[in-house]
Amino acid sequence: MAALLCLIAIFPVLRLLVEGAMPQGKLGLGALDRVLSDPATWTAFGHTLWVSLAAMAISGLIGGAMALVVALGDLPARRTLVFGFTMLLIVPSQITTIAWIELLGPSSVLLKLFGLAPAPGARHPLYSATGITLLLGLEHAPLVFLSLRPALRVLPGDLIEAARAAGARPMRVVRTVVLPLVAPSLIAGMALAFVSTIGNFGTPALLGIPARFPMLTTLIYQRLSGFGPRVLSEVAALSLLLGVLAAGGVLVEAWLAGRRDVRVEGTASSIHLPLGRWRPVAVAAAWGFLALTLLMPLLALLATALVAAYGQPLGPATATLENFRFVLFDDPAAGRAIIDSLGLAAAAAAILFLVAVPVAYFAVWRGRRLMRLLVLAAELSYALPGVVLAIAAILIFIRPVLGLTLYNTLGIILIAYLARFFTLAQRPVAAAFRQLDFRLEEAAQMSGAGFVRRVMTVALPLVAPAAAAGGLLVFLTAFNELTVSALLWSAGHETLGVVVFSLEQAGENTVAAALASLTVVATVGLMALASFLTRHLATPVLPWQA
Amino acid sequence: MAGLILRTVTKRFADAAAPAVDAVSLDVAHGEFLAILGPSGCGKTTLLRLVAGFERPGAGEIRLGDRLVADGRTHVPPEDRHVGIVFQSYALWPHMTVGENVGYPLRTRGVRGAEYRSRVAAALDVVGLGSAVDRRPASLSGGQRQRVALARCLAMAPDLVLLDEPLANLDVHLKASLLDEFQEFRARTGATMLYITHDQSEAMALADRIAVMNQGRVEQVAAPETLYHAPATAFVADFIGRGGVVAATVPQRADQGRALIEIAGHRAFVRAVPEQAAGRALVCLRPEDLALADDGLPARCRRARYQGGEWLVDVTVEGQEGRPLQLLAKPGTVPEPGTPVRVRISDGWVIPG
Amino acid sequence: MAGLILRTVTKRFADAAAPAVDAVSLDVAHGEFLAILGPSGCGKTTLLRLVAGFERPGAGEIRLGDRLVADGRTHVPPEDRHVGIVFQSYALWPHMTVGENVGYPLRTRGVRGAEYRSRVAAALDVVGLGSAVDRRPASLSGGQRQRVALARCLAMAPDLVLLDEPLANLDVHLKASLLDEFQEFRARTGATMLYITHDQSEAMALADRIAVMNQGRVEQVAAPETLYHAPATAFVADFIGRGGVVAATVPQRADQGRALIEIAGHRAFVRAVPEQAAGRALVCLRPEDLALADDGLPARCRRARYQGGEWLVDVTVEGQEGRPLQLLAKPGTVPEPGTPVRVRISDGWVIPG
Amino acid sequence: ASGKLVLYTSQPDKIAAETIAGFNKHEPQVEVEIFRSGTTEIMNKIEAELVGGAPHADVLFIADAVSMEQLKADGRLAAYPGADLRAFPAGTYDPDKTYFGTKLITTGIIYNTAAPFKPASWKDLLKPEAKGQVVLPSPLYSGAAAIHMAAIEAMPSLGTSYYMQLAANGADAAKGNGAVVTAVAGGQKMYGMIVEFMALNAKVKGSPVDFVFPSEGVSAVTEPVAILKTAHNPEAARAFVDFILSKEGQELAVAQGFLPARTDVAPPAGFPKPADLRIMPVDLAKTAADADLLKRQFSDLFGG
Ligand SMILES: Nc1ncnc2c1ncn2[C@@H]1O[C@H](COP(=O)(O)OP(=O)(O)OP(=O)(O)O)[C@@H](O)[C@H]1O
Ligand SMILES: Nc1ncnc2c1ncn2[C@@H]1O[C@H](COP(=O)(O)OP(=O)(O)OP(=O)(O)O)[C@@H](O)[C@H]1O
Ligand SMILES: [Mg+2]
Ligand SMILES: [Mg+2]
Repeated sequence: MAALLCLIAIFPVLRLLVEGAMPQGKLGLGALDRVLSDPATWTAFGHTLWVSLAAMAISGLIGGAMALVVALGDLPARRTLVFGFTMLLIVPSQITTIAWIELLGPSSVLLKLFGLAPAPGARHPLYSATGITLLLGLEHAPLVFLSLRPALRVLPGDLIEAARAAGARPMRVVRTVVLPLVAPSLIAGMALAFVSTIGNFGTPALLGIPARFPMLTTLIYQRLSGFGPRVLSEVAALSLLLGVLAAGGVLVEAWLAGRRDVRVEGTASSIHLPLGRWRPVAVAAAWGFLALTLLMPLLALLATALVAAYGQPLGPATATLENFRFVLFDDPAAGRAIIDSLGLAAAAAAILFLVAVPVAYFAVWRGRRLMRLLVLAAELSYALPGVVLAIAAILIFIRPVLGLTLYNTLGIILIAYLARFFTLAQRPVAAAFRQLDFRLEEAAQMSGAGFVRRVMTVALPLVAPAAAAGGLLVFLTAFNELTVSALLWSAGHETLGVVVFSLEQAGENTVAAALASLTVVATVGLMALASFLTRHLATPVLPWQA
Repeated sequence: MAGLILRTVTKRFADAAAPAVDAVSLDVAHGEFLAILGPSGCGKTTLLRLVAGFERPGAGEIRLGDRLVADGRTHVPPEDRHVGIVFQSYALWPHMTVGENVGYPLRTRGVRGAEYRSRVAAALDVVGLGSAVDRRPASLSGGQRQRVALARCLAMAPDLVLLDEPLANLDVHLKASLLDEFQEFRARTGATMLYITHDQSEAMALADRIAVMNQGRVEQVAAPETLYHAPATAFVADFIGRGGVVAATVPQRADQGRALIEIAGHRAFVRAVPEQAAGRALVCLRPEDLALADDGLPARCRRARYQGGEWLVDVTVEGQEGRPLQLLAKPGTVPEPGTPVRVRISDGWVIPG
Repeated sequence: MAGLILRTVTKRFADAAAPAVDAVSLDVAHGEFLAILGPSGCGKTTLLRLVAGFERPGAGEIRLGDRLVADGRTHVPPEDRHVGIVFQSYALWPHMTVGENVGYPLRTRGVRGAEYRSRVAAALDVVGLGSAVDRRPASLSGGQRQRVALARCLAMAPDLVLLDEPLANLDVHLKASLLDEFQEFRARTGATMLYITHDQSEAMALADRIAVMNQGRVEQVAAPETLYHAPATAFVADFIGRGGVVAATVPQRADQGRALIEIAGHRAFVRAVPEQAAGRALVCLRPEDLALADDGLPARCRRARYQGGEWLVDVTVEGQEGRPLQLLAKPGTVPEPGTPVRVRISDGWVIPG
Repeated sequence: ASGKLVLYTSQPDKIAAETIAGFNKHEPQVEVEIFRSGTTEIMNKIEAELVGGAPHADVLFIADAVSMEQLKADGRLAAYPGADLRAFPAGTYDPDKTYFGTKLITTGIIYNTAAPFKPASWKDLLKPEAKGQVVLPSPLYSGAAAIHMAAIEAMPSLGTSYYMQLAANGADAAKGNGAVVTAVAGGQKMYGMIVEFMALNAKVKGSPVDFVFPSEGVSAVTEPVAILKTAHNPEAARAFVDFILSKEGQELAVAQGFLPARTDVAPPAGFPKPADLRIMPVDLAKTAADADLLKRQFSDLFGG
């Protein structure tokens, strides 16, 4: 089954390869040649490469620091902080981006307060390569955070204590012991951030277009939408470039992660490193960060949802619940979409949660080459722009496959999601396996447990926190997903992303904001429900538990 | 300077019924070698962790030299205590080579270059792993890992060394040579040492004094010979050395440290505290105090085990089947299990109180 | 049925110069208790892992009973070997309670309900942790963890039990009672046992035979008394028991298992193989073969250590300072280090070959 | 007619639902299945379906004629010679009767009510006061924007240099018309080019924006409807087209706030009469042929 899933994950990519090499069924490398000889391609390639690298560094820095501080530092209200950092993923990225544009723009209320607002007419500071990089880095920091968090939780306390006994101060302990030990997870998180960044379309579109800063995804989208699908083979060729970047990232990751043996023996215990006089700084930084990246966009979202028309200031006179009423009672699509997206996201998360464990088990503990290759290839589906993956899915499923008609059902979206988000689920788990002492597995073998039982009773519970983090990543990402479902939805099978996007396209920003706010509420509710359901598990599974 | 003082130190884990460490007071002199013995789970490791600063005492205070390092309010972090520790679980860093593991405490103290290399090499040579400097912990055997942990602790030359069963996974010979090494290290640096072990002969051979713990409390702290010959409680008598404890009557008050005892109708003179009163008492009888003989205490042979050279024979006195005594017998003189024997008592100790 | 046969089994780790296990052949009879002794890093654990199936031999074959479980082609996975193992590092599952850890092998075999509970409880009672059934490994002391690992292995009632220093972190008394438990378990189930330990007295007391390993090879496999009294090599003589090995001349061929030896001009009769030829040879002298006396082998006292009851004295023979001999002395008769002494040799063994 | 009809449209949800309801009043037997998305997504989906070999759509109802021209050039559209076009001015429909314009959606100027001046002509956007304050939809994403660009370049008074001057004045491109209204209503930009109904809707609902029809004229897209050659249910498809072009269908469009293409239906309140509008003329076939060039020009100037 795991192998099947891997195949699902790489099949679209293969289909695209075929399209790139054989446009309309005729062999010819013309498209590839055209793309490679176009200077625009290389400009975008260069932009993508270095923006992604820089953004990855920012994500690593922010996400890593967040994870370390809340996992090891003696901060108050740690669970709330973790919950907040996880929530970052559910704010749709365009909302965050618009919020930042407003915050740093000429009309910024905050900046005006300090007299720092740029003069009207001046170039918006975010409409720049730096702006794109910064926002992408911010946006993907939770990926690093969520991959790192489970790894920090299984760290045996005596390794840290040994370092402190050796006279190392907390910062040094972190640098020389903690970080190297959780390196696989940190690297996995950063690789996820890298691959997400090269595949990200929303932010480069919002900021890059006005900044005249083309990246590969925007280039692909422009080609597709501007010159029509006649350029499918060119798009496939461009997608291959993305694939090359992603694969490069993954190979570097594999190399880095494989270099060191970080299997820890011994039992995990909760660890605290006193922050000393840095404690107030860390508290302020953590909450300030949450306020800026979570609270501010959410408030902006709410403010928009509560007025009748976009751009009206929110006040007693303008406040209205009309948008919520419309979403809840008048728009059947919205209700359907919430349910469909919930179902899709939950199904994708659950399936991938279960599949990621055996896949990573084989790829890491058993060192199966084939499995590693499949995993690597599956990475591409995540790096491809959603549109491209959706096109590939259409190409494959437009006719019944194995007697099954998936086209125009939720099934095709689910499969596309499985393909696209496989990596999100698999990464943290693989990293967790890299860190585990395999004698625990041997002890189970010795007890006479066969493979399935071992995975279910030993491997799965041991990596459950990592798998849960992965499942959460999938769930939250899939819940708001737009670009894949934009082409794959069908009447009666809308997704949230599609409905929100349609509303925005129609200029109905306020209704869209109301729907997005409801989404946030629904997600928080679900996360609470998940907490409730898993509260009796032996090992706390969700990142913000324990 | 680096003596150690504990005053009614108590530690209770959140979900535990009884405290793991219960009102322990100890005075360890500067340069002293104190061994800690006690059954599994009695709180030895917890005590060490309190001293190192990894746990905070629930009550009581800890002083290192003249520094108060822990009480209700104060808590000096471990990195500022300059205390070396060898963990029961080794706690080697899997991502570092053996050399890097050992050199880590040196680096944190800014030792670099040639001195760094030579000190790492020296520490590894001591434990016989000079050639393993570039290997990774994962590729080492259990005993080799233990030795690396030891080298790491010695390399940092701490004032106070805490050792948690540092030789448990080593064979006798390596053990012996490392014990020599500890003595040498101590002589060189004057460090104070707290040493947890399950091997009594190790503790006897090395320690200036031994603390015997039981259920979180310290039962006795004394020099090895005292502990062996004059245990303060029945638990200590039972726990230290071989032999056993039997109930006896002391017909009259002890005289000049000697008391008459009567067991199962048989009488003998043994040692006692000068103020030992008459009455019922427990008596500690060691194997070397006992011998099979033609007359003496009537007993019954329970079983015999070969010990390399000699046989260890378990006998019980009638009416005290739950309290076996042990004695040594040469090969050839070992009685069959079940047969009645006579045991001569040449010495013994009345457990006070 | 569950005997174990190894034929020239060899295992070399990828990056290692010498093989960790080097052409080891062993025949362990069904129901036999074989102890494995050897210095740290000599390949004991690796040998166990080969038998359990966690490592594949580079050459040679392994049979369990009449089943070939490993050779160049075959490799029966561990879960199908029905072999119990106690790991040196315990390998407890942190996410399960103590009871679940112990019960795991039962569950995989479909044991459920009342029987499951009673067997788990019984196994935990054996190791004295009956009350810890609902605790988690993280909250246990080192010795307690070791006992849980032991209980887990015993609960599954395997045909072949592999024990890797299962008692290293326990005090003598617990050790003794668990050793009894092993004997009892063996008597009940008829299981074959391979037992790695560093404690020779443990091995001597328990084992039918002892295999002594050195640098990946098996030097001698023999009953404890044979090993002690008639070691096959100088390494075994040195490694097993106390005492020492000195060079001597054998002036004439041995006669009926007795040979005359000459050391530093002093002559004595010791045991030897019947075919022992004249010439230079190494002689093994145990502490109980030696005593301080007024005449005898001229030697010099090196140092003395208290051993609980007796003193262990190291002496060296002139010209053989690298080969100390050990003997026992009662308190009060211990010579000062550096003084010349005379040693009477009452017995000994000429190491063959 | 009866059976299933698959409609791909770029109309906003609510409007599309009303359109189908109106159609179903006439043809209750036809079950309409709708896929709604942006024009470009629809084009992508159709193309992927065509390459995959199993197109699903029967009727296409999208924003601009240029895409229709391209599909026509690729031979994807079926002609419907029987369409009743008597009330439609020539130029709103394809002379070969493969697609038919249904309304006029014009592109003018939106401005924030806090803007320093009220623009009256396209040239006002080049003023120094508007520096960095203009946002325009990218023709790479919006069909209307493409036609608008073609129309402006075809105007002798504005010409090819107009967009260059806009770029020099710091104008920014945005993905589509929705993004323009967001930027202007939100105050990040003061002026924008946009299709009229979106601006007017926002204004009606209370956003701080207003809309002007510039003096030089406006460009217009016709929201054409077309039947695909591969339609599975041509009969229902033709019935749908008939309804859209009928008087009743056009009145529905008026009720939704659009300028009708039919001359015999009155425009919605607040709109100038179509006759009073100055529509900048566009050669659709040429635009379709030059579309690549146009878009490349734009992306060279604005990056998007
Ligand atoms: N995974 C490995 N890779 C490389 N070398 C290894 C590996 N495991 C063990 N070795 C080496 O093989 C040799 C034998 O190791 P083994 O663990 O069998 O020793 P041991 O006899 O059990 O020692 P101890 O008594 O210290 O546990 C040692 O020198 C060890 O360093
Ligand atoms: N983190 C913990 N939480 C709860 N109880 C604990 C914890 N650590 C230890 N204990 C309990 O405290 C008691 C003392 O433990 P400690 O580790 O100090 O024993 P020990 O004397 O070192 O034993 P051993 O010789 O087996 O290593 C034990 O009963 C143990 O189960
Ligand atoms: Mg302990
Ligand atoms: Mg070992």
